Amino acid sequence: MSEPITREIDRSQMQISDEVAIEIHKMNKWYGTFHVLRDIDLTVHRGERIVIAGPSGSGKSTLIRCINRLEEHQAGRIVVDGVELTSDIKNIDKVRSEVGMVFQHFNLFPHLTVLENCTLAPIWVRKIPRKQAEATAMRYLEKVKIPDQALKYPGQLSGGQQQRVAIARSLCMQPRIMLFDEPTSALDPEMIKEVLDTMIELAEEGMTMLCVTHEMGFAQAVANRVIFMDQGQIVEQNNPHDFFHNPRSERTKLFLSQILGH
Amino acid sequence: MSEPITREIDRSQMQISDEVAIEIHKMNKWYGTFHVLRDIDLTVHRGERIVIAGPSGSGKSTLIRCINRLEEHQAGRIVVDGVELTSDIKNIDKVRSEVGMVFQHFNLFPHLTVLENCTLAPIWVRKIPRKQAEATAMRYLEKVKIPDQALKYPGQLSGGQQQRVAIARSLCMQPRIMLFDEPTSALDPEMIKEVLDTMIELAEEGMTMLCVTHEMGFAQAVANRVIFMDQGQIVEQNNPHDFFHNPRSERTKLFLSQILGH
Amino acid sequence: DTLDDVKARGELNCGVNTGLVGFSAPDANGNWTGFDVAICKAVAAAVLGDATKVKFVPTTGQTRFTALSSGEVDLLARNSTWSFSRDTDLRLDFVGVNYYDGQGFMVRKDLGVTSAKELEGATICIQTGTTTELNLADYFKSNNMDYQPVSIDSNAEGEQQYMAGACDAYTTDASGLAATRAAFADPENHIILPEIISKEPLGPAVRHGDNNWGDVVRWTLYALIAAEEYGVTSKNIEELTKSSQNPEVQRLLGVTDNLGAMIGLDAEWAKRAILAGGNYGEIFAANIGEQTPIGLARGLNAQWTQGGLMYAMPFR
Amino acid sequence: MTDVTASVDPPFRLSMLIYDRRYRSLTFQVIVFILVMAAAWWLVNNTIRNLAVLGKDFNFGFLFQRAGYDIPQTAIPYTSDDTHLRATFVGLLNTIIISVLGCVAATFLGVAVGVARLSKNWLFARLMTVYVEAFRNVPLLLWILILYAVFTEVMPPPNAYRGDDPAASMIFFDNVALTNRYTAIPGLGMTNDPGVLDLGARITISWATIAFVVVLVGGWFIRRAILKHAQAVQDRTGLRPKTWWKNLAVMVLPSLLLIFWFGLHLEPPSLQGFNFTGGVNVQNSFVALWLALTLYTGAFIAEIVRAGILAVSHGQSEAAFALGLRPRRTMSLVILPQALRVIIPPLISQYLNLTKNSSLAIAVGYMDLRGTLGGTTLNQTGRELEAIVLMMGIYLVLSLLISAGMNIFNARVKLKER
Amino acid sequence: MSETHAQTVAFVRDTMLPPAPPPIAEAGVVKWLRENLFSGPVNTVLTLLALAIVWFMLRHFGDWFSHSVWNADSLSQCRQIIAETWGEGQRGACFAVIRERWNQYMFGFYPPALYWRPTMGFGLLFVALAPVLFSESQKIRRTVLIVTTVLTLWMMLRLNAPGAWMIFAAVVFLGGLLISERNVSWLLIFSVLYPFLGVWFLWGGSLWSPIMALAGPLLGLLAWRLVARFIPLLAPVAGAVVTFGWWLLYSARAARDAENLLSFAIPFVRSDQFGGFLLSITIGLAGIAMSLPLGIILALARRSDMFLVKSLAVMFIEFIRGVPLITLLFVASLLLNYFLPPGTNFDIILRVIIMVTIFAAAYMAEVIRGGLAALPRGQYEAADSLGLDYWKAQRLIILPQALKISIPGIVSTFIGMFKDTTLVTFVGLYDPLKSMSDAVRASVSWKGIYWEPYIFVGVIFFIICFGMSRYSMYLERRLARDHR
Ligand SMILES: Nc1ncnc2c1ncn2[C@@H]1O[C@H](COP(=O)(O)OP(=O)(O)OP(=O)(O)O)[C@@H](O)[C@H]1O
Ligand SMILES: Nc1ncnc2c1ncn2[C@@H]1O[C@H](COP(=O)(O)OP(=O)(O)OP(=O)(O)O)[C@@H](O)[C@H]1O
Ligand SMILES: NC(=O)CC[C@H](N)C(=O)O
Ligand SMILES: [Mg+2]
Ligand SMILES: [Mg+2]
Repeated sequence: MSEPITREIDRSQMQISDEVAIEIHKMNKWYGTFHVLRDIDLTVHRGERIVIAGPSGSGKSTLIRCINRLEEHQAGRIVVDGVELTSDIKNIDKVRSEVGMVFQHFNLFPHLTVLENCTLAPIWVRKIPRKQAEATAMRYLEKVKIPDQALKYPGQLSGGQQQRVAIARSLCMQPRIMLFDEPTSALDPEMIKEVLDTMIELAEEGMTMLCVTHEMGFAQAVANRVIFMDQGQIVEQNNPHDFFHNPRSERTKLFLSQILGH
Repeated sequence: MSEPITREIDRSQMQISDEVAIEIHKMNKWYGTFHVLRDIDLTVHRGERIVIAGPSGSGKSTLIRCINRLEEHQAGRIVVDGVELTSDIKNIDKVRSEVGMVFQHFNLFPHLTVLENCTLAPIWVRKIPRKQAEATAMRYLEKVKIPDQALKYPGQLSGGQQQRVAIARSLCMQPRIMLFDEPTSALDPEMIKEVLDTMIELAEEGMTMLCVTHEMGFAQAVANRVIFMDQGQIVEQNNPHDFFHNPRSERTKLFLSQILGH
Repeated sequence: DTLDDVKARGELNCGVNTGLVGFSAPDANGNWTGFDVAICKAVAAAVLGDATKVKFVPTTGQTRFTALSSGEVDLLARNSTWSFSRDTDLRLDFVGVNYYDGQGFMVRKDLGVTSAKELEGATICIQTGTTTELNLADYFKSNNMDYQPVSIDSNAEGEQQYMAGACDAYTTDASGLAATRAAFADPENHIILPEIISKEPLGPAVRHGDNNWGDVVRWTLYALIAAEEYGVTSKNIEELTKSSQNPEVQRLLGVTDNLGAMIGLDAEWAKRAILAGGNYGEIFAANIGEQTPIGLARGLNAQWTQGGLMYAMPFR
Repeated sequence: MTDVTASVDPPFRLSMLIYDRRYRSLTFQVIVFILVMAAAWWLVNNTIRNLAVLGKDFNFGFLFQRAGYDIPQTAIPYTSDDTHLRATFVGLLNTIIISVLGCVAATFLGVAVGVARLSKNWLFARLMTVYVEAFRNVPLLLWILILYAVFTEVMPPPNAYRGDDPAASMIFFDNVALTNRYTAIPGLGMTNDPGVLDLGARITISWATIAFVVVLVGGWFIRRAILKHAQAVQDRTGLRPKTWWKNLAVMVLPSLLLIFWFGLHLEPPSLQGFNFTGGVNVQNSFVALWLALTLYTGAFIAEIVRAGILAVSHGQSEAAFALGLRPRRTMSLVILPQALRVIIPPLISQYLNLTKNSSLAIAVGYMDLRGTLGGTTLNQTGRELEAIVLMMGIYLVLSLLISAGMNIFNARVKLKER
Repeated sequence: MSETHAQTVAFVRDTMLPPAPPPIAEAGVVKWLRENLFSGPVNTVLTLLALAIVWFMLRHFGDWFSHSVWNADSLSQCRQIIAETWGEGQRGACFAVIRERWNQYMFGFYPPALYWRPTMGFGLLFVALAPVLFSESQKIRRTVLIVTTVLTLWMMLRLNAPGAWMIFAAVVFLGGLLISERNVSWLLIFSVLYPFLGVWFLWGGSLWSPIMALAGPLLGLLAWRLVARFIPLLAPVAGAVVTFGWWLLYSARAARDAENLLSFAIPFVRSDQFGGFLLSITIGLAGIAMSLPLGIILALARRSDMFLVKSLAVMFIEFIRGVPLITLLFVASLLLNYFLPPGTNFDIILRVIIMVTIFAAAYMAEVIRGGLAALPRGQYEAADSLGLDYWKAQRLIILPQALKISIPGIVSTFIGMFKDTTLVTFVGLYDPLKSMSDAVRASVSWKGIYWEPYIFVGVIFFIICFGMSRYSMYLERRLARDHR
């Protein structure tokens, strides 16, 4: 499925600062009695682009959703941008407005136009005047190359266009971190490229990104680090080159042989 | 998108007779006031394999559906296998049992097994005894290489398999002409090949085929003639080689550059 | 013609009250008994020769006349009042009167009311679609009194409402009140007020213009009444058939003259009608008379010879 | 346009009536038409003959005769001297009143229960499920009868309130008496009565009522203006001014003023003679019917609401949360607008059902359209054909009005799709 | 890439962590309570509220239920038993009335000696339904059939059914069981015959009547076939005309003649003797059986592209849906005689069934129309392109799918209709709810009893309706699992 990434990313421009964006420490999570995430330790620096891979059910989505507090963790700490995630609503709000999230199934609001999708949160959460919010939204829509669809409804767009709107919608909140949960896996092949291109552009601008994806071309092109998860644990972390060409764990090898072999 | 066609077709074996299979003369069609097909003239000889290409909305599907009387034309004549298509039900029935059609979205009957899908029309339209119909169906299912799926339901098959069942279903009526409307465009890339292979095999056996497709590899490999349509008109007709390497009309050139360039 | 229809069908469809003890009520097995029911049975016996060939169609105050005019029933014997508009505008034919009645009120004793005039402001249960409903409105209006009507659909419902105290008084035909009260566990705690505010001649009805059939029903009724007048009972009827010297009795019982033929029946029609449940007096006594829990006195319904209004036209 | 040669159609032959697609449907329709017409003619002809046999005619003149019967609860003045037409109208008003009140109450109940069934509270959700299933799977008639029986059998009779040591006592500070006949509630008295507006036909409306309606409608428009203004301010500055107290003031203050102006006060009912007077006696038949319709329809509406909310995918709220929207805003900005599209059409058909079901009023003697026109009038005049035709016509018009409203709504909120 | 950063140093986990049990707050009763009942202030309030409601119910109705009496001859006796057992002034339920009037609630005024007939008819219904409702699972079918066989035969025995009929029933049951094991589709023949048999069992009379009625559709089919050979389009019309013509004009006469020739009759039971649940179920089943096909026809007509057919269907459906059922029942009982030739008078139950059927069919049509609309256009086109004609396409391709989609709606229409059978009380039939309970209360011994009959009838209705809705949910789930 993996389309070749057309544009080679210019990594020299991308700076990774020493500032820590996300810090996860000995985090554990259960669904009922099922132990989904086990002792997760992860530090993400500002400007890093991390790709998370792993077999289905290994807890990738859960991990990413914990960072956004869409799921609650039960043990350990998650600190996002200096704010620790507890049940404190204020903290959660703060974190959520710093962290953008893009879902597999886009989850656009079908009753609102593309523009309204993009301005909804800025207006109601950030309390930005409509005019200004719309201007920002248009800027991001231009960035994802669909300014002309602004007044259409999501149902009238193709999948690729919808996913780009979803990215624009997250960007409109001007987040400092972006989370992606398999953003391309629900798309037709010819649309995957559009979305990946948009993501690469984001990466080039130095956005901190965590991305669950099976697009290995993308991982090799933009990631600083690839994290491999299995059974709720981080099994291997490495830079993309070593990860793909020199995997150390048996599980990783097996996984890569399945993914790349086909 | 276009996967390379693996098997090069042996054109020498394919005979085109002088007999006319389909004759379309000054055919016009309107949707309301919208003129979809304009003065279509087309003669298809028995054994010919024609690929129809053209931009979206140019009327390709409409043309092919008129031949099967799924749409009614308003002016001009369409003669299929010596039978003129008028509003006369008997003629329509005759034509439909001579002409098989394969759709983009397969349109298999989800409540029937694969085998039942294939035997339904022979039993109810051709009044063939069930046993015999099943034997024929199995033969065609073998031909499309899925005899072992005969008792499954369409929903349990992959897209490529479903499309092959659709082809087998049409063949079970033992049609003399087959129409294909973008048979591969709803398929994942890895499944396209299976279906194209099946179609090539059919072509080798001398079936008269009209095929709307964007698979240019396929066109080059099997077509006797490529027809290019735009805005409801036939803009260019040529043999595949000339069509691709030496297009005459400007529009064809533009179209080819889009299709092949991407 | 209804007579032919009934004969052809072999069964009489008779419209009766949904349930008014003594007049018409089904028992646990669906067998109907009562004063009105007896009329139906007598007619069936006269016409079909079998008193059991009746299909009883329970009707409410609201549905009874429609049931009759739509042909669903051949005969309506449902304590219905003979009134001008019913006889004319509603296109019915009342063939006679089987019970001379009047509208009364029933109240609880502990209410302390002794006269209908004291019912100012009271809540009164009233069956819709009846003459009593109209009488009630007129009565209170002409006496310049107010009341709150509670519309009910059937006697059973009226009973329930009244017993629950949802209405202070229940009004309907005095006979119906007596029948209702008789069914109470504590009849002694309820009184029927002395005022009778209307005339309610109750009788069987047939469709207007259905004259032959009307004759059959009318003369069956008269046969019952006349039988009492001449002392013909279900006990002595066989004997009288043989021995009676009274020419009118002889005609009635078909011994001489064939009156039956004149109304399209055989000679013994009246005899069978009387045998079905006895003569008028027997029917009265068995269903609503003083020996029954309902305990109605003959009063106006005594024979004319006894000072009452029951007066059969001559059989001649 | 290009020149068009018409296809050479074969000349018309008789067999084309059957074999030609164009003519075939025509043939079929002609046959159907003839059959339907024949059936209609047959029915009408039978009716005419039957009427002739019975010596009846088809004539609505009876509507103008004196009705002669009383109606327990009327919205407009009515006496037994009025015509059947007015009685019919009284019945129609009663039907409309019970339907409207039923729809309003059932909507509130249904929405509350529908949301409650989705609650995370296991016990409460279960309880609501029990309610919904109990009402959906048992005939409405049973609930009407049971509730009516509850009122007539359980509540005390008015005279239980009598005496020095009454067996029953009024509730709400001696303002409301529940009896087995009616619920006596306080009436409204005015020290400064502005008089009434006479609409003719003895239908009057108090000027006070008109004043309240005007004030409330006006308040509603002002409230809209306030909201619009708030929206404008938000659009400009990003901050939404608080509006709830302004809204409250606009909606409530003028009414309060009017109350003082007219000297509006409650006049509690008191027991006089057999019954309570001075207030308003709401018949039990009405209350029981209303409760039964509300509870029954509410159960269906609850299911509709639940399904509507569930129809909005989980992803929608997650996306909203991820954008930082609070649950309440998520509900109002994202979930509800989408759920409503799913909810409203079946909701309206529940309104339709409720209106039609209100005809079961007959079971408890509430005099609605069926009770007056289709009941007493029909029976006293013996005009069953006319009365039933008229009654069905009126119900049909009511239903068509409701579904017309639904179609307009549907057309407006249709989601735009590709 | 800057290799200076610590985090880019590769990390490999060599030993996998085993799953650990969740913290206390995450498991067991505590967690359940915390999450489900007391997760927040609102939730806690709701829990307390719910508990209050339950407590209220128990307080007010608990004693009444727990003090029920099942054995008494009259209300006063029952009250006395309560007073004796639980003390003076105690309340209690007198379900004895149900016990005493059980037969009446079940059969109305049906002749007691013939109770076995409806019982047998109801039992055989399951044989007829087996190939329709339980067609997919051999196991369920076997269980259902064996249970009904045993139950029905046992009840027939208790109701003193004649031996010949016991043997007949046993043979049919066992035969049904056997066929269902072999090839269940053969049982469909019995399903087709059943309506006629069922009617005969219930009403009795001459066997020739159902046979002659059955001849109607058969002759219709014959006419269809014959005409189809020449004018296929008119064939359905011809079939319908012949069928109805036969029914209206000749069926009764033929039955009479045949009966005279060769008599085979069982005692006739009049419609007015029907009552109670026998009546409800008879009307309900007949309505269900007839409203589905009628609804399908209406739905197809409404989706037809023939203007006249479509507008007629729309008018009919909207008219029926626009008026209350009760007015239609009034038409059935009061007006129908106006519309029919003078002197015709046909059975009130039949009239009610027709009205209920029409009413349900209009709703059914809308449900099925929804199902039809949900089918992708491609299905129609595929059928067309294979050369299937309209009726074949509908029968083989479109309807099977559309009906499956519509199952929930269809079943809730059935449930609605079954509940609506209680309205027949307003046209003077003895429905179990109002008329029967009124009749019971009219008797001196049970005067003044309200709640028990209502509760009893309500419970029965609940069981049937709830059962139907659960069955439809099961069906839906199973069908969703198939073909995927
Ligand atoms: N709400 C939930 N309740 C219980 N178990 C859950 C829930 N959500 C997910 N799980 C389970 O948790 C495990 C991890 O799920 P998760 O969605 O994080 O996997 P994933 O790595 O994203 O897989 P995929 O590639 O399929 O998306 C799975 O086994 C899943 O079944
Ligand atoms: N039922 C219809 N009513 C009105 N217009 C239609 C209808 N079907 C198709 N059209 C219009 O007719 C034109 C030709 O449609 P057609 O489907 O034949 O195009 P196509 O060449 O097959 O395009 P594509 O490659 O997208 O399938 C389009 O502009 C389309 O919008
Ligand atoms: N109460 C009744 O059912 C009958 C009342 C009265 N005799 C009437 O004919 O209207
Ligand atoms: Mg996932
Ligand atoms: Mg196309």
